[in-house]
Amino acid sequence: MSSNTVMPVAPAAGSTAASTQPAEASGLAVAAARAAGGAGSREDRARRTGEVILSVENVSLSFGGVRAISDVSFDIRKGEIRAIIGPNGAGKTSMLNVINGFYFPQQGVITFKGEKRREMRPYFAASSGISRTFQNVALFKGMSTLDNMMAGRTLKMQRGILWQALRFGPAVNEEMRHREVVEKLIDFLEIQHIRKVPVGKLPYGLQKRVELGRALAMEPELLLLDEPMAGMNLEEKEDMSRFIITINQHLGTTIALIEHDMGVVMDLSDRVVVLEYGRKIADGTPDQVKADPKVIDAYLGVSH
Amino acid sequence: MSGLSFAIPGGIGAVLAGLMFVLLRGDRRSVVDTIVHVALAAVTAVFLGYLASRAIDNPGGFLEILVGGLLSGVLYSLVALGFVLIFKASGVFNYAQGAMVLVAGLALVRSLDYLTGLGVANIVAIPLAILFSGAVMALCAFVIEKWVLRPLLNQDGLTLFMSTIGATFVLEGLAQMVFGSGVYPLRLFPTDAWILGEGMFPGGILVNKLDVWGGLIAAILVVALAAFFQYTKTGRALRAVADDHAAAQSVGIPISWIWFIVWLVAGIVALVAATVWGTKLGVQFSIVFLALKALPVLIIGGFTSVPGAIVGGLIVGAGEKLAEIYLGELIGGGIEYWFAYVLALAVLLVRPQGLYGEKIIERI
Amino acid sequence: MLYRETGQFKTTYSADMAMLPLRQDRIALGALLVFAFVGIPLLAHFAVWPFGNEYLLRAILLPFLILSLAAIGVNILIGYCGQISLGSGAFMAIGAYMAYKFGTGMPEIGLPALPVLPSILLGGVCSAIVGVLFGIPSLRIKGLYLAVATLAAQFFFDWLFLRVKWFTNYAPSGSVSAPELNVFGWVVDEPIERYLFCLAFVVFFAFVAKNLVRGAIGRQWMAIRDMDIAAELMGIRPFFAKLSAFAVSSFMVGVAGALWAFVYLGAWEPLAFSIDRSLQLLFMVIIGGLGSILGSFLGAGFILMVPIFLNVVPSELGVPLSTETISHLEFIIFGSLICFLLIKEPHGFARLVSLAKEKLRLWPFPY
Amino acid sequence: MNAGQPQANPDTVPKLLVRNAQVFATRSAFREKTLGIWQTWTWSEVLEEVRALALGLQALGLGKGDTVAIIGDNRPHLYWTFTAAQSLGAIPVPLYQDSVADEMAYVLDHAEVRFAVVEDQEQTDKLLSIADRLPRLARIVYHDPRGLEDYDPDRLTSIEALQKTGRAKLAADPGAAAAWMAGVEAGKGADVSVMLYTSGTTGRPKGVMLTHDNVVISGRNANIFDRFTPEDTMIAYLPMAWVGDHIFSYGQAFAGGLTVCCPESPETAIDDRREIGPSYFFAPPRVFETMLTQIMVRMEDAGAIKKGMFHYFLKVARRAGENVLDGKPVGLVDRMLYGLGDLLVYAPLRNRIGFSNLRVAYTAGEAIGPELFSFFRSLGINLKQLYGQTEASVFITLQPDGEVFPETVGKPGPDVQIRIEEGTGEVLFKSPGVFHKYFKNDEATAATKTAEGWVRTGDAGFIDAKGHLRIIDRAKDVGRLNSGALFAPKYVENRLKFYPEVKEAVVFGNGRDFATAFINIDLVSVGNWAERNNVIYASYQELAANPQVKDMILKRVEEMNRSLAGEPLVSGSQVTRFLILHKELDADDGELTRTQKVRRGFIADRYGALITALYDGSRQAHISVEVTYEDGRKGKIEGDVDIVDVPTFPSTAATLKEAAE
Repeated sequence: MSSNTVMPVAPAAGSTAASTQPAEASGLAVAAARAAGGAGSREDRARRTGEVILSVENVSLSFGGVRAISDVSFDIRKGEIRAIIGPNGAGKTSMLNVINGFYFPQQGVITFKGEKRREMRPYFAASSGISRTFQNVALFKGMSTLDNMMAGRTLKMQRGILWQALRFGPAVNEEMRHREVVEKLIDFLEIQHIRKVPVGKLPYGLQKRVELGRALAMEPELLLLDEPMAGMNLEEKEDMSRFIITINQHLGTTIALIEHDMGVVMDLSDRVVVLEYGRKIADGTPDQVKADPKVIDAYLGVSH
Repeated sequence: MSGLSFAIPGGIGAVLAGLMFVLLRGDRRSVVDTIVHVALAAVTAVFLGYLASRAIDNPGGFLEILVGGLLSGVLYSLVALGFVLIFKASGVFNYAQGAMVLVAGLALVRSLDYLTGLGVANIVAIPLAILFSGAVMALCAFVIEKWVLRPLLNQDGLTLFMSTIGATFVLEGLAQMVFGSGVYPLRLFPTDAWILGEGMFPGGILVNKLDVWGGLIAAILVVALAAFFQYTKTGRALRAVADDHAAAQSVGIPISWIWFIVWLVAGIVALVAATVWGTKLGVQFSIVFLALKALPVLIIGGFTSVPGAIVGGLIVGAGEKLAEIYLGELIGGGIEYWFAYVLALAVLLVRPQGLYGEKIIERI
Repeated sequence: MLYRETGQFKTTYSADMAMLPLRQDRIALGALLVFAFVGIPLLAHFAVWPFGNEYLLRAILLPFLILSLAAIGVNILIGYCGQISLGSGAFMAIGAYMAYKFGTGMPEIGLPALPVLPSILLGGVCSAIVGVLFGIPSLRIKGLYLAVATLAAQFFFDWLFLRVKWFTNYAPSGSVSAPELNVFGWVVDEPIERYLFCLAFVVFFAFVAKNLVRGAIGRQWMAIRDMDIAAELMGIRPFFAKLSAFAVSSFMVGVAGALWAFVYLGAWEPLAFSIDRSLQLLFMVIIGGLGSILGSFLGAGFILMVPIFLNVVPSELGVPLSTETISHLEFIIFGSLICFLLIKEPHGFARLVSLAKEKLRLWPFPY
Repeated sequence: MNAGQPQANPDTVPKLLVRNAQVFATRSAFREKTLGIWQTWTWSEVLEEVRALALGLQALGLGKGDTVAIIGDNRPHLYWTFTAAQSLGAIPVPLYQDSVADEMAYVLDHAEVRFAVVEDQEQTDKLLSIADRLPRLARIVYHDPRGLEDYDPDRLTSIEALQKTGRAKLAADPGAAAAWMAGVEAGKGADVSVMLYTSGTTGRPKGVMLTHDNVVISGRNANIFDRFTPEDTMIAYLPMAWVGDHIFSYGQAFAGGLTVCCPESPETAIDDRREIGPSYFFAPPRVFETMLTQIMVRMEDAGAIKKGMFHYFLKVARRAGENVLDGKPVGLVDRMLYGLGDLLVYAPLRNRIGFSNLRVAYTAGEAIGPELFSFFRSLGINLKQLYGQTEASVFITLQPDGEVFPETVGKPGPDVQIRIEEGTGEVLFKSPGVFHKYFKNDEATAATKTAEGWVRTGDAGFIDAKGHLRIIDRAKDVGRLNSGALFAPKYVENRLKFYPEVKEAVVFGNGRDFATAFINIDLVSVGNWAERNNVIYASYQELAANPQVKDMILKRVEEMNRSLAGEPLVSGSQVTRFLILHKELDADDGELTRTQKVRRGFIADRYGALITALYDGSRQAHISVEVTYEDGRKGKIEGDVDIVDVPTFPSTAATLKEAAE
């Protein structure tokens, strides 16, 4: 071709490449995030993770005659990512349910932010700063993504029912203020395009993401994630890992997560507690846990 | 009002007992719950104490009311039984049970009238009419299963419940359109009464023969149902379905057949109830409100329990009769109109699963 | 096809979260309101068919408006908050009788007769208070069990207003008559006046309801409805959410009951608010659409129109039906419709409307 | 120019901004969809933002003559960076945001960039990865801070922080605003305003330097040409490094006070377009083609009645639509039918694709198929073509309203002169938009710009009887037949491809006696025909060999020849013989590029036997080529292809041509 360039060649090249960009971009970002969250900065984070934010002491839980958790103790430190792993039926989800007050243990004490408690309504757990996602997505199916996340702001909203009835003055201002917060989360989670779609119509991976958004909308101090990557494909898992790392590092949110994907657990978490048949069999850094013969016998050796 | 003198100390004692009970149990209870429990315990204690005092005043009258109440409670149980069967097997809360009683009753009484009008002897006419109304119930079961329940398979309980309200309306409209909407007397059982225990109490105790018949029939029905569930293949299949739909299906029990059978059995139960109730009240539209009376019976007894339906019926029957007579003179008559519901509400607050129900463990 | 959305962009959140974000919808609603408030009175005034006919105003539009308001109340409880109620009739009765008591005065406690407007609203308030009391069980029990609890309210209040003579000012027949409808000197009497009186109530409370359901409280209700356990774990207090739904719902139903008694019936007895009324309201919200304010209007309109239709059409066709047949046919049609809708369109007419709207927005594309 | 009265006739973009902030103070200038709503800035707010940013950049050390790289999707803040830099006498250099780091490295180095203003982490990462090769690059300024929290703050600053610095300075120093204003006033129209790198396919990219005069006058002229006012809105979605976007969304917007809307993300651009409903829109033909395909695909799933209605009214539109649009007489029945069609189909369709408020749409770049072009025009969309290039600040020729012909690219724009070079047929132009020069490349400048100020476009074309320019091909691709007549292969190929039956065509003839063609039939279109006419076929090869198909294509080629005969310059390029290839040209076999462009040389080698046959008079030729199947296996396709002779026609345009010169 001659040295001159016919103008429109440029946009053509521009827009074709643009469409392929996001995928690559997220790939790169995950790689970068992984690198940041992996071995490289683990020491940094160990420094930052300080006092114990939640401790579980000698907790036992049973339903009727069935023991779900037997005498388990462990703690979660501020700013860390704590993984709870174990084979199916090990009592992991029951543990989360105990932590956020949905079940309450027959024995044992849970201390959150220095306050001891044994029994409480889940609402109080939420208002003291614990939020969570669920193993089988528990979104409000009849509501849009936006409304689901706005529902997560409930604790932060003050205005009374009369203001809302007239949708006037402070109630509207409050609503708008919270909408903005939620919009930032929507932006962060890259779910702009489904903002107004009823969540029941969304594919599973996106539902998981909306659920994370709803939990984040509560601005929790402790975020419990129950199998955040179950049923996801590789790309979705990478996205989710990236979100979890960013939440942990830049929002400073302490995270406890249950996950079956060992790669993810070992990459993400600072410390891992291993349960089996409702008992704790190991607790430590990913490397320690990986090397623990009990864990290898009970868990890694069997199912992986 | 000497009864009050028993009621007050009894009530105070019950409140204290209730408090102890609440404080001692390690269960998770909110303040609201505690207040509610104590209040309920107090009200119950006062009511029972008052009844006791009245019973001592006039034991014969009390017994008469109690026996009458218990026996009419058996009739509630008959309707409640139909609910329990369907709920156990299909998880459907069948609001249409009352309408089914109406349909069965109308089919029975109208066919019987027709046959006797033709001059057919009762001995032939009655079995024929029963056969006919049984066939009508089978048709009902078939239609409901095919057009209402099957399309709604796997929907949640509330949807199914509302669909049975729809079915109720259709059945009521159709039945009255086809069989007429008057009051049709049915004479299958004696309606006079025995006077018992004249020696023991002044004036004796009046017991309706019909109520006794009702009790007998209920007993026979329960035994028959128990045998059916225990000893027939279909009955065992039904129990399997009740335990686990998916599992039952996976071992090759066709669910639509099972549902049809269940609704048919419930229809037969409705027919039995219709014979007794029809004799008592005459077959008429207001019979459908029986279904509404059966609801508190179920709440008290538990949705899934056959013994619960019987016991619940007895409690409701006795309770409302006693309340009507003894409370009615204090606060005005017509209490039996709502007493059962308030009783059910009280039970719900303390034991949501009912007396015989299984405790529900919530999961997420 | 009619929706031209291009160029309707939002520069603020309040515009984005407006009740009707689409200009075409706003125009349609505005036109409808103008027609209802101005057009119908004018048409009635100049006796333009069919509005010159009193029957239309008194026997169709008036009950339609009032039952729509009641249906909105029921819908808030059942459709938005997922708490099933079979006792709405009782709450209408509470609204009616308490409004009557306030309107005729309660000398026992030194309360003079209040004007009509506060009486009606206070009737609603009483209904709301009772609603909260009967809503307390909803904190422990769900679904069908709760339905039975609300039935207790229905039967208890049926009995109460029949037997406790205080509520009927010791009228020997048990039947009571509404006080004169005097609103700041305006005596609401003519059918068109009654119509406008009710219209104002209904429009106001419909807007209030719409505001509530799309605001923070509405999200709490729906969260409880969709997944109550998760809602509580997200910091939504079931106590507040459920009881506020009971309160708002019972208030609206109560106001509707007061209007029904004062404006529509004029004189009434407890039978006017029986379990049949409760079931009628339940059907309105199911057929109209659970979780839709529009659906409440559609359901009310439909349920009212069916009997009229059954009355009018066959006789116009030369096959007049007996009243009995009509009432039986009504039963059958309602019942089949309920089943049909639950199977085919569990979200009722409102969903059909929104589907149609969606089609029009996508036109000419099919999706 | 009128440096003394900048308000009256501003000659630089910053002066335009100052004027707009006064004249259009409260009118919207920029909108950006972020956080779910269209954040809007008025012209006076933009002035404030730009000033703050400029002072911040100044504090960073940006000064006159420095270059600032701008990399990212279309964002208001990045547009403002242009103005901010220009207000300081610095030169912005936008880069294609999807270029890989290596490509960027060359431009950043060549342009001697000191500061780079980028959109986000992605671009930052790219720059950091090549930072060691760019010793001059002092600092990276980013817009979106997400993911950048842990990056080295010594190398990175956010736009927000810069603006904060700027605002602090304004608050602290009362003279700062005046000083900045004085800098703006000092700017002259002849100053270089922007440097746009063009990515030639051969050699390194060249930096085209445009002056403020270029941008401002071109923008103003274009606004006059299409009567744009501050009421007009456009959506900025094409790369900022491309001259088109720079002139449309920047030059024209600032010159006329238009509103520029930036989509939320590339994925939501289509929805965002519908929300905004632009009145001015540009897209390359490919975008329109995709739109048409999507419309047709979606309508396929419609119910029978709706589909019937849709196609009926499309027919009506085809008959009457363009005439209605051009204000030409239309029969009463057709006019009424068109009105009905507008209610039922056209207007809703325009609404769905976001064109309801569209007043002017342009397409350019490649030849647009006449059917495609007419389709959109018949729906009432005022789609027009223009011809331009970076060196011209876009505009060379445009189609005026009412004079729109699919095969031409319009008349010279305001103040533009064009001339066709004798012999080569190359188009040369002179205009207010003629670029200053190529940055650090005087050799290329000299080769492009003649001593008299004419610029070579590199395209061959001619001016037709209506005074419209027609482009036939790249000048270097235009060959000659042995007779000496011009031979324009791409032009002929495009003409053939506009027939729906023809999917791909390759024309040969340079240095030969006559032109010949390979043709690929369109399997969809011809397949449909076959289905309707009960022609049974099992494969492309079978259908291609069908004699009826051959006749059909023959008719099309003949039709084209007849029409070519009426056009000057290209009448010699009539196709004398053609054959239908026995297989579809395929990118997997290397016959097409990945962007579906014909690789002529490769095809000539691969099918040498067929070319020989085309020129040696054979009736038939045998061919066998290796192919790659979708699953990666290799195989052979072979067959005999018939060669078809086509009548040609004597040129009727010779006299016209002379008349036109």
